[in-house]
Amino acid sequence: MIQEPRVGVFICHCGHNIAAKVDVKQVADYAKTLPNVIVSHHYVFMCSTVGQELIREEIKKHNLNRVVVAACSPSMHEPTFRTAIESAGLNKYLLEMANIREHCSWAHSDKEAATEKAKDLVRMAVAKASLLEPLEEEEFPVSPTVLVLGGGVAGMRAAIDLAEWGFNVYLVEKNPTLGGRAALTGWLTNNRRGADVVNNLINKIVDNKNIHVFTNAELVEFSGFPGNFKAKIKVNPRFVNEKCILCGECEIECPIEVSNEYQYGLSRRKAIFFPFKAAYPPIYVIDQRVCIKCGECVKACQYGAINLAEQSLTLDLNVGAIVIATGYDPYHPPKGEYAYGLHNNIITLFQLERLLDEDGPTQGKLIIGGAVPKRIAFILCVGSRNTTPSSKNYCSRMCCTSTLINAIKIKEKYPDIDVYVLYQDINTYGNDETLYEQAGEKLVKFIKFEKPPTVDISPEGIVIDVYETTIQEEISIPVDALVLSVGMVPRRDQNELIATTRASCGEDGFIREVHLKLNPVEAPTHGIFLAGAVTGPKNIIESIRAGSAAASKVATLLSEGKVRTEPFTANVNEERCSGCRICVGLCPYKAISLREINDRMVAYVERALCMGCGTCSAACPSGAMQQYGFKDIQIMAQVVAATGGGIK
Amino acid sequence: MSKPVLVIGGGISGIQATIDLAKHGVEVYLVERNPSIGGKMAQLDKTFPTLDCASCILTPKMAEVLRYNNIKLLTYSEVQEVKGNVGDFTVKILRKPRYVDWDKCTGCGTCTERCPVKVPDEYNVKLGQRKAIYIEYPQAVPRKALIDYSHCLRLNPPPDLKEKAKGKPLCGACEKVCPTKAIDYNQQPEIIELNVAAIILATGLELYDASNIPEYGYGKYQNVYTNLEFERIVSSTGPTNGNIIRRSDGKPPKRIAWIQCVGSRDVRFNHYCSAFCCMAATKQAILAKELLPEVDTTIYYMDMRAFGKGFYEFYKRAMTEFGVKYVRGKVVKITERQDNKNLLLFYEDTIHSYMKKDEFDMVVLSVAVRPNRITAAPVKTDKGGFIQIMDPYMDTVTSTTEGIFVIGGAAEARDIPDSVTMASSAAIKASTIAKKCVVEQTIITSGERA
Amino acid sequence: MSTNNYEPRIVVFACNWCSYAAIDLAGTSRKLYPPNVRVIRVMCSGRVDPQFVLEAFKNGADGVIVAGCRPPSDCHYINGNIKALRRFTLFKRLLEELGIEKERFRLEWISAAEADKWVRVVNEMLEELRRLGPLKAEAVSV
Amino acid sequence: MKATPYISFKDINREIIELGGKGIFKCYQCGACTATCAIAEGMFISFRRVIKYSQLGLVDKLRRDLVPWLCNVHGDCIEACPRNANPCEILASLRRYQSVLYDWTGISRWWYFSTLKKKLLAIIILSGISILGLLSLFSTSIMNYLSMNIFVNLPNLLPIGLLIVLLSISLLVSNGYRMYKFVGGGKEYTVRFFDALKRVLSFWIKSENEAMKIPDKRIRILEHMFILAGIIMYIFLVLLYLIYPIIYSLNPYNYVLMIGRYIAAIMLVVGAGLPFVKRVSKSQKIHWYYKLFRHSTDWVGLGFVFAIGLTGLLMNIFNDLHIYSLTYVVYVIHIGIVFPFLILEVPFGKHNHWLYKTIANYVSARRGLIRGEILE
Repeated sequence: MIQEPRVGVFICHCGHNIAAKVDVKQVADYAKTLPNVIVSHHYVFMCSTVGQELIREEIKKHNLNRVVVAACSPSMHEPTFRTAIESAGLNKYLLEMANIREHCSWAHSDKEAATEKAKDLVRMAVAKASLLEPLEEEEFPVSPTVLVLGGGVAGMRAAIDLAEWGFNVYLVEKNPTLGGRAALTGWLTNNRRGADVVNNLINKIVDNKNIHVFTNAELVEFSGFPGNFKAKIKVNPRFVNEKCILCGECEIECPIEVSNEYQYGLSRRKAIFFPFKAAYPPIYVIDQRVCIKCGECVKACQYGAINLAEQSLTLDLNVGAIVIATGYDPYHPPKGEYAYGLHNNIITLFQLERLLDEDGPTQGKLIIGGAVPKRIAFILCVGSRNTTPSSKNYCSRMCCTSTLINAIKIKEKYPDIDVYVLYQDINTYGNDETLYEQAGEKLVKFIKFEKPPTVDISPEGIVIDVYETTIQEEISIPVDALVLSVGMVPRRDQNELIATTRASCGEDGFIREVHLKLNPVEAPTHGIFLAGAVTGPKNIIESIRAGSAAASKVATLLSEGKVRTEPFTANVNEERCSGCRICVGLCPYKAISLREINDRMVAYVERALCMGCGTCSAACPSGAMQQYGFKDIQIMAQVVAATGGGIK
Repeated sequence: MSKPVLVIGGGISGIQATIDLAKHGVEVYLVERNPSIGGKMAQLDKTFPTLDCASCILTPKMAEVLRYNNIKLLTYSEVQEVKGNVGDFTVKILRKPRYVDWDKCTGCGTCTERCPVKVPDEYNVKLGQRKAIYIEYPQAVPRKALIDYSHCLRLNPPPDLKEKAKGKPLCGACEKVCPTKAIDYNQQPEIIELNVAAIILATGLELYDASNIPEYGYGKYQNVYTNLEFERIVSSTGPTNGNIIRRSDGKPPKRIAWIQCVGSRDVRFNHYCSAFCCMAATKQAILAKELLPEVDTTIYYMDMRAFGKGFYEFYKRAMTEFGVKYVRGKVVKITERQDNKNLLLFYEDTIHSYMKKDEFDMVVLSVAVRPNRITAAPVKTDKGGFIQIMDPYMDTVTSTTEGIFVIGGAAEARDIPDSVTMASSAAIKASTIAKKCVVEQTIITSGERA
Repeated sequence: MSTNNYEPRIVVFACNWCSYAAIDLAGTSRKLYPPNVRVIRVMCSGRVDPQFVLEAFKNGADGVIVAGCRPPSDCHYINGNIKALRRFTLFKRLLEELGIEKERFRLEWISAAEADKWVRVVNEMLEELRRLGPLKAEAVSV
Repeated sequence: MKATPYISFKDINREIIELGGKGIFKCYQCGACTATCAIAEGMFISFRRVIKYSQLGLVDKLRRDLVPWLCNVHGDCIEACPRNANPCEILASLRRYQSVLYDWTGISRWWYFSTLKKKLLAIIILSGISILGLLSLFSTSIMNYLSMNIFVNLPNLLPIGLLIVLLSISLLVSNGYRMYKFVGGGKEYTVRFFDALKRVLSFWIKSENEAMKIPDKRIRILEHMFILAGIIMYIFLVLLYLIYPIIYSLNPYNYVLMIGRYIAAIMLVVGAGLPFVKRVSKSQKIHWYYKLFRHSTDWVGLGFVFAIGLTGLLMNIFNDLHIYSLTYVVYVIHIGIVFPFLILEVPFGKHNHWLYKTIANYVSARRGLIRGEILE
């Protein structure tokens, strides 16, 4: 049975984060008066080596068998304190944390009430701690394969690093080709092109046999636990096989023409098409949504590469971890915002990049509305820094840099074009500041605004009225072409992704990572890793870097070959179970089944499948089903302590 | 076990790379020049934009470094020489003498109380004092004492005391009082030689010397601080344990100004932008407002660069919730008023287009950052001293020499999230090489090139 | 008629993945709210047994909040929150029969990013509880 | 309010850059130049803003702005600029551009944009014409003065001289009036006339005294002072020459006039000569200021003053040595230089800043742009 509880209470100052609003000494003294509490201390930083050393010594000195730490949120340092008490020989689940920082000192201004609340929280923690039992983690073998979702630069880099490390990688990309948004990016710093970067990465992927690429494929189902995830991939039909030699005959015959999303709508493409020069796999693809299956392409193809009857197939993969690198969407200004959509000389930065790119619709010539503009203006922060009603309230980080790169490229190719950049703050951070200097030398004109400019279409062209804050004057600039430097927004289809992978999104709509600063590439749920612009706006270099960082984190999870799971699974008390089957239907993971013990049908929990949600134990009429770590008596003790009814 | 990997520099990026490598099952040597790992982040009080306390998120990582037995910590040591190529680097490391036997020392600190010599404390950017025998800071890892040779009366007695003592050893207070008899005055420097598969340079950043810009009067005027000094002042473990007081009269200031781009974005000093000082200044302004609610804080900037995740909301919160004032204009000159040692800032308020002079009790300079000199490693550096990356669009961390990776501030001025991401990125590449070396050894006999 | 020094006590059952993270976020972004709440962490809102709520009322709690992830697809365990929704819709009717005003119990969906919603829920509930005054003894003497 | 019409031709930028403002695009509007400038410390003006006008090519605002004329070329802004955009030189180019804008005849435009060779050619032609005209009209009277072995300023040269002076001044004043109109003279006046005058004078005396304390600024101010004093004395002497006969009768003052003439000439020679030599020399230790103003109009401006001074000096020497034939030769050359100086340089060239600077200071003083605190 549970040995006689000897509880040690440790209160943290957290510098003056807690000490400023909670009288830690008073709480420590109060803790001594609580039942089962043998000793209580308070120290500046409990999470530091000194703090942890203090806990270890106290456990040995008073042979404590329960520890309560009143400090920050368990999501911050529960693992730290667990390993601390484990190294003192105590089972690491005999720990209860009282959150007196985020839930108390940071949230309340009145010091006296906050101290009172801290005492209650410590009392609740001690009440539960006294009833805690030692638990053992479950170890499971791990499959050394990784699913990378998204074939952009981040996903590709993650796949390459994982494969070179020794894992088997499934690279799943929704579009018919790898490369993502970076392939459509034109010029980058030191004269590199997005397509070249993508090409280098694709070459590395092609000659690495550990990477299995599935394009035109999407994740439909995802379940299991870290190290043993089950992923169901649906590979949509491409209708064209390897025999295709990219001759393009079929494309000529195809009657259907739609706007080409690989040129952001600047040119049109056929139903059967090849995305762009550096696309991989180098095979044509038929766009299922618009193809009317007229069969013209089949007739035109001498190599018999096209088969319109191809069906989609689904794959069931058993993977150890998943790297989500699904990237972002460019912000699409609503019609009328800065007169977008009312004049075809008003384009977005992404479209401009396509125009300046050799593989673009105009082979790199800056032809907007049929002619090379004499005057072109960029408006920054479109869709970011809530400049317009439908904008997001964050800075999209990369639009300044890419705007200046393209402005410099325009001035290099067409020196006598007048280029204006309307900005709030030029965010060319780090070494990109040289871009700001080069833009100056290339005679690019900068106009600072605070109130967003207004764009109106007049007979003689586009006129931008803006109040230039540094000269305190309202000026109007007639231009021939206007580029809206749009920012990055979360993908439209992100909700399906969240539904399947259980990730969650933060205030800015991008997927939330565990900690913004210290683990930017891990999702709160173990085994799920985030790379690239899926967690927030990034430029190509940062996305690539996040890709390899995610690979590294996957390696830390899977390198040992086995993984330990949290022991908060459900467990049945056979004597009390009446076999009423209520729990069996409830379990979303189908971890509960009935088995016969001395001729009575009794519930049985398969620990490998149980994720520890506790729904079954709440519904069990007889209380036979209990969740380790959150047993009814433990929670009841907390409830009683919370209302002050129980221990006074 | 595979061939080890060497990480040079124990700041947050070095620590993160070391932990990742350890989790990959690779043996890691972490070399750090100071007595303790933690780097610049250990000197910070809070970090933007989440206002977590820096040591709350750093100390657990430092503690984690001690928990892995495949991490070998070599602090207070410097890399003398690096030779060889990828998969087979031979490295000479000089372990500077600490004059304390670190196996016996428990870090109890009684020796520091007895030591008579007071010396300016580098951890508190010379604002506070420490003894000749000292522990770098309370949460240091490893938490061990060491003697500062140049100031210790026993090891290096000043000439006048020397002849007075006529050959008799002086002082020795720490030896008398040390409970575990850990003091060892004749400890010698030792050279350690390692053969490693890959090297990760995480040598980090240091502040540019603000006295190179005489107009700001840093060093001359008492109430002009660098942002690191102010960080120490506002930190609860700092020299003034958390209350903001002026150096000239010890009273809390009523008006504090932050000046951005001191030595950055300036062709006369450093062309590049130091990336994080806009947000660091905003954070410090919020900290000042939290400690002194009625203080008036103003930040003089040219472009407020709030580009990262959560940064712009943080900047907006500082403006609306905490009432931090932002003025667009570059402060070019500071003069000190003789009577109350207040400071007059000369700037043009570019939103109203005329020159203004404002008086402040305290001025904090957001000084540019420079990379720490790394002489031993055979890598090319650009004129600013930053280590060059071979191809930023390919794998963003390999330096010009294959097998040597560079992360964090050593390659470009950058903030903590980017440094940590770079650290993990270098870790996977280094452990791939290290793993290959193992394979290489076992099948070398069959002559097949891995 | 709210008695002057009466401070209502609210017991909150918060699911670890969403609501508890939202309460943490309220702390980190310094969104201040009255300190009358005591939060108990459970792995999923599905784990909250109506028994616990009754136990809270019996022991003098003036209000109880069960907070979980936002349906339909936020729940970390696929549909734990839907089970809670089913249980507590029924439970609300039971409360009325027991004579406990239905404003004293709230089932709220708070995702990890909605710190403002958490603060709003706490303030609203406190207002109502101050209006209702302390819990009448006979209702809970069952 | 409807935005002001905006005509931005890229050639405005090209023109300003050609006039020496190649730094206008390095500027990222930080305001360091205004912040360090002693003039800006005493007045509510911003040099940064006018550089932005030039960057954006806002001609109407450039025409309306009097800030470039308030710059006294102290040069502190050059060290303060974080982008090495050299604000001092930009403001010089804006002054040149503005004098082109003010000039209605178009000669200024030609004058500022032509090469040094073209200017020298024009000057030589003009001085050739004036010399030939002079000789053709007065060679006979010169001959008989020579025969009488006396040197007399040709009395009947007077009407032509007066005519030329009137022409030059009227051209200059007409452009000055246009500037006064552009700058919006007469409007937004808040300070009364005499107060404004008092403020301007005391402001300039105070700021120049401060500048005098700094050695390398002191030399430049002295050089400029020499030229100024030289020209004023020269004008004074010419006026005196008009009423010469009356003075002549008061014989005792004759030597005063002689000394005055020498001093004026020497002042011009030294004042213009020193900077001229420093500008020409390539050696390193020459102060950056002299490497700055190397626009063709600067060379011509200084050259004129130096030549007038030199010829004036020689004329006096020969006159006192009674070698009247040489005196007359130099006298003819002297007039040959003065006439193009009056016709070209004064109304259109660098020397129009006498009038424009005074207008700019007057208008800004009347508008109360001069701050109070600097004065006490």
